[in-house]
Amino acid sequence: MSAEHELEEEETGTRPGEGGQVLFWLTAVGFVGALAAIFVFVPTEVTEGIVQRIMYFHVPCAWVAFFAFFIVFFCSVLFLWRREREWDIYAHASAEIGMLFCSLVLITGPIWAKPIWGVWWTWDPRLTLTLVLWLIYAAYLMLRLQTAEGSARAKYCAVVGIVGALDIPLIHFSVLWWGSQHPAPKIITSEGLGSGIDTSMGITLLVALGAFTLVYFLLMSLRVNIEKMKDEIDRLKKQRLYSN
Amino acid sequence: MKNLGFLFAANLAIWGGIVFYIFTLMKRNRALRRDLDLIQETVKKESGK
Amino acid sequence: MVQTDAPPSNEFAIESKGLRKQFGLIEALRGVEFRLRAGEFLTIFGPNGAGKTTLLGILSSLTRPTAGQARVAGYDVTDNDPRMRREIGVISHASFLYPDLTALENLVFYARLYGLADPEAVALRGLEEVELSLRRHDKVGTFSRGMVQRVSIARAMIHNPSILFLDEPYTGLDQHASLLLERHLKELKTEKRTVVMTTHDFGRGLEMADRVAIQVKGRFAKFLDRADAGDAAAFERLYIDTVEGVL
Amino acid sequence: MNSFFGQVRAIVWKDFLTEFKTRELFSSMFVFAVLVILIFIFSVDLSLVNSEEVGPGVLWVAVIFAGTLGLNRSFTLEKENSGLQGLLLAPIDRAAIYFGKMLSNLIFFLVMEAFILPVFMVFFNIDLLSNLGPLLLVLLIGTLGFSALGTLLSSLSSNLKTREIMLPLLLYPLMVPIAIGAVRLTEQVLTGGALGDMMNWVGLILCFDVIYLAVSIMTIDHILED
Repeated sequence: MSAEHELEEEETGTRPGEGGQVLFWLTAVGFVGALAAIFVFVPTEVTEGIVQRIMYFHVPCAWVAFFAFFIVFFCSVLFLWRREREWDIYAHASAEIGMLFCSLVLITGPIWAKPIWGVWWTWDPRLTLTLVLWLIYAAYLMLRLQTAEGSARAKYCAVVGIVGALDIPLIHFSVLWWGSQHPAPKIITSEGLGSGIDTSMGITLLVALGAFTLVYFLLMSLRVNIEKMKDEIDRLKKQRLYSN
Repeated sequence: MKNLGFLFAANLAIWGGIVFYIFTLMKRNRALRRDLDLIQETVKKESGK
Repeated sequence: MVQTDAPPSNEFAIESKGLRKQFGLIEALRGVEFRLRAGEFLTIFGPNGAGKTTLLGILSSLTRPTAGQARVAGYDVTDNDPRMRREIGVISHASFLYPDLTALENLVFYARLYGLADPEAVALRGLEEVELSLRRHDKVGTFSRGMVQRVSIARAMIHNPSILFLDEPYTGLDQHASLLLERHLKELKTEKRTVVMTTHDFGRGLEMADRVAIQVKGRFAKFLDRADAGDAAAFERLYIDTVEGVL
Repeated sequence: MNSFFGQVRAIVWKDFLTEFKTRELFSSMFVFAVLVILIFIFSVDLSLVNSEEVGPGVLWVAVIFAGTLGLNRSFTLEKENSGLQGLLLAPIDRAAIYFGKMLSNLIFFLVMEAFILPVFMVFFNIDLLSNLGPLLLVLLIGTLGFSALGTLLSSLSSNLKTREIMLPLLLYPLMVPIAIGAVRLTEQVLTGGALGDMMNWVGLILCFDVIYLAVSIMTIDHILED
């Protein structure tokens, strides 16, 4: 009995293993590198001034948010196909982390826009898309919160995860065509970032992107771990409940 | 060096957000760990009898 | 989906192997195993929360089992084969009827869903059998519990199913409705239909049964021939001993 | 295949019969839509803005809000006495149940729109009659997408305790493409423009319709089973 027990514990991996340690240190190193690049290495941008440094956080956050929502879609499809709890856990964890970064994008965006564009918010297609995405996945997480745990919840969420992701390209085009009717941002368009990029800025952005991607995986491992621990507790409780 | 406040605010939001999330994750992790240990102990004790 | 036209032949109308169903923490079924020949009448007794309704839900393909297998009329219940649902009828405490429609309209609707020829005639015949043809143009919402249950019987029988699942059909019925139901069940028996019924009523449950099961905590604790179950009093003692033994 | 359409027809027939007897769905949707239009008129000074520019938005907001009311009602109807379980027990494809509910929702919405248009015309003082053809086409493709996605999500949320809250929360963000597109197209039509100049929007909405019909057929099995 006890041998079998230990085996199962290994499998569920409730204790941070070797892989977790490596990931943690990798992320830490990546982060120090990114911070050094952002605040020491890269020169201050001429037209936008010091505020431009926000971009090195803002863009990676947006990237991680989109990546996380793509993972939600991917895992949702796999869940409906394979019906394995594993995929539901990944989808849930990824949606939560995606929401965190999506929120950060929505917070840092206006902070950058105010000194540069002169307004907190403009109905630029990218901003609108991010806002709508935030609303979709907020609803997704609320659906999780309000449904009792079990296979029904996983199925409903998987359907919403798929439907939401399929909607993204449609929303993208609709807000793009819609936004083109409105006046463009006055001072500098968001296009300015891509065109005026030089090598040191490019390198810094890449390092930051890498570091934030590592953060995503680190958070994922933490979040998935929690969900698996919950499952393990449920399993043990059940085992006690029906131990006759 | 103008607009330093904005840079500071953005950084505060990002680091605050991420650190807060990690903090809540850790807290939940610890609580669950405690629960799990407790249950594992009881199960072991009961099956030992 | 590859389907052959002939229904799979099988001497057992219902076969269940290691059926399990889990709802969150609670395991409603924990390995139900039994086989029932065509034409047999099985009554399942058991305390509340024993998983009787869940079992019927799985056998009628409404609920997907977490593990295990079940074959009804030769079809695997997880295959979701419409031809299997053509073979079964279900009567439960929920009537599956629309309160704003009349009795006749409800039955016509179901006759159409089952793709029967001449739905109106079939529906009328069904209402005659449960002695409600006089009230066929009244809304089901105005009916008493007993009458609703009678329409519900007509609904379950409209496509002439070979297997019937009855989930506590006596709950909330008055004397007259109970008698009518009993008469119907006896008819089903003489027509050699396979019936699975859950009930708390020992007398009625034993009267028609060929086989008797006592379900406790998601398992068949006892599965007997009617002859081995003894009279109502003896069976009640057996039931209480079994339930207390497991709990 | 013939039986599939027979089953879809049976479900639509049943919904219509219920509606003819009670009229609760239609009357509540219609009155609510009129109220939405009225509230907008009170909140926007029509003497200052061009009614052709504000009108289409108000019309679609009224349709979507009232439609949500109808969607909620349509599935609670199936939940009373577990009618939905009765449907699931019948030897029919799950997709037939979806199509039946989707079609009856669509027709209810279209009927409601037909009654709202005159009200809209009078209140906003817009001439609808000269552009009626394209306008109806826009209403049809927009409402089709709305009922395709709405039926899927309301069948999902009908299993929740908080279904009345969750349905709009899930539905509205996903409706953004149709909301924007349909309003743009309606504006174009009402100002006398040709629909052909905005084919990209028509294409986008049609894409939406097709994608959500397809996704619903593929996922409805998972939602309807326990």
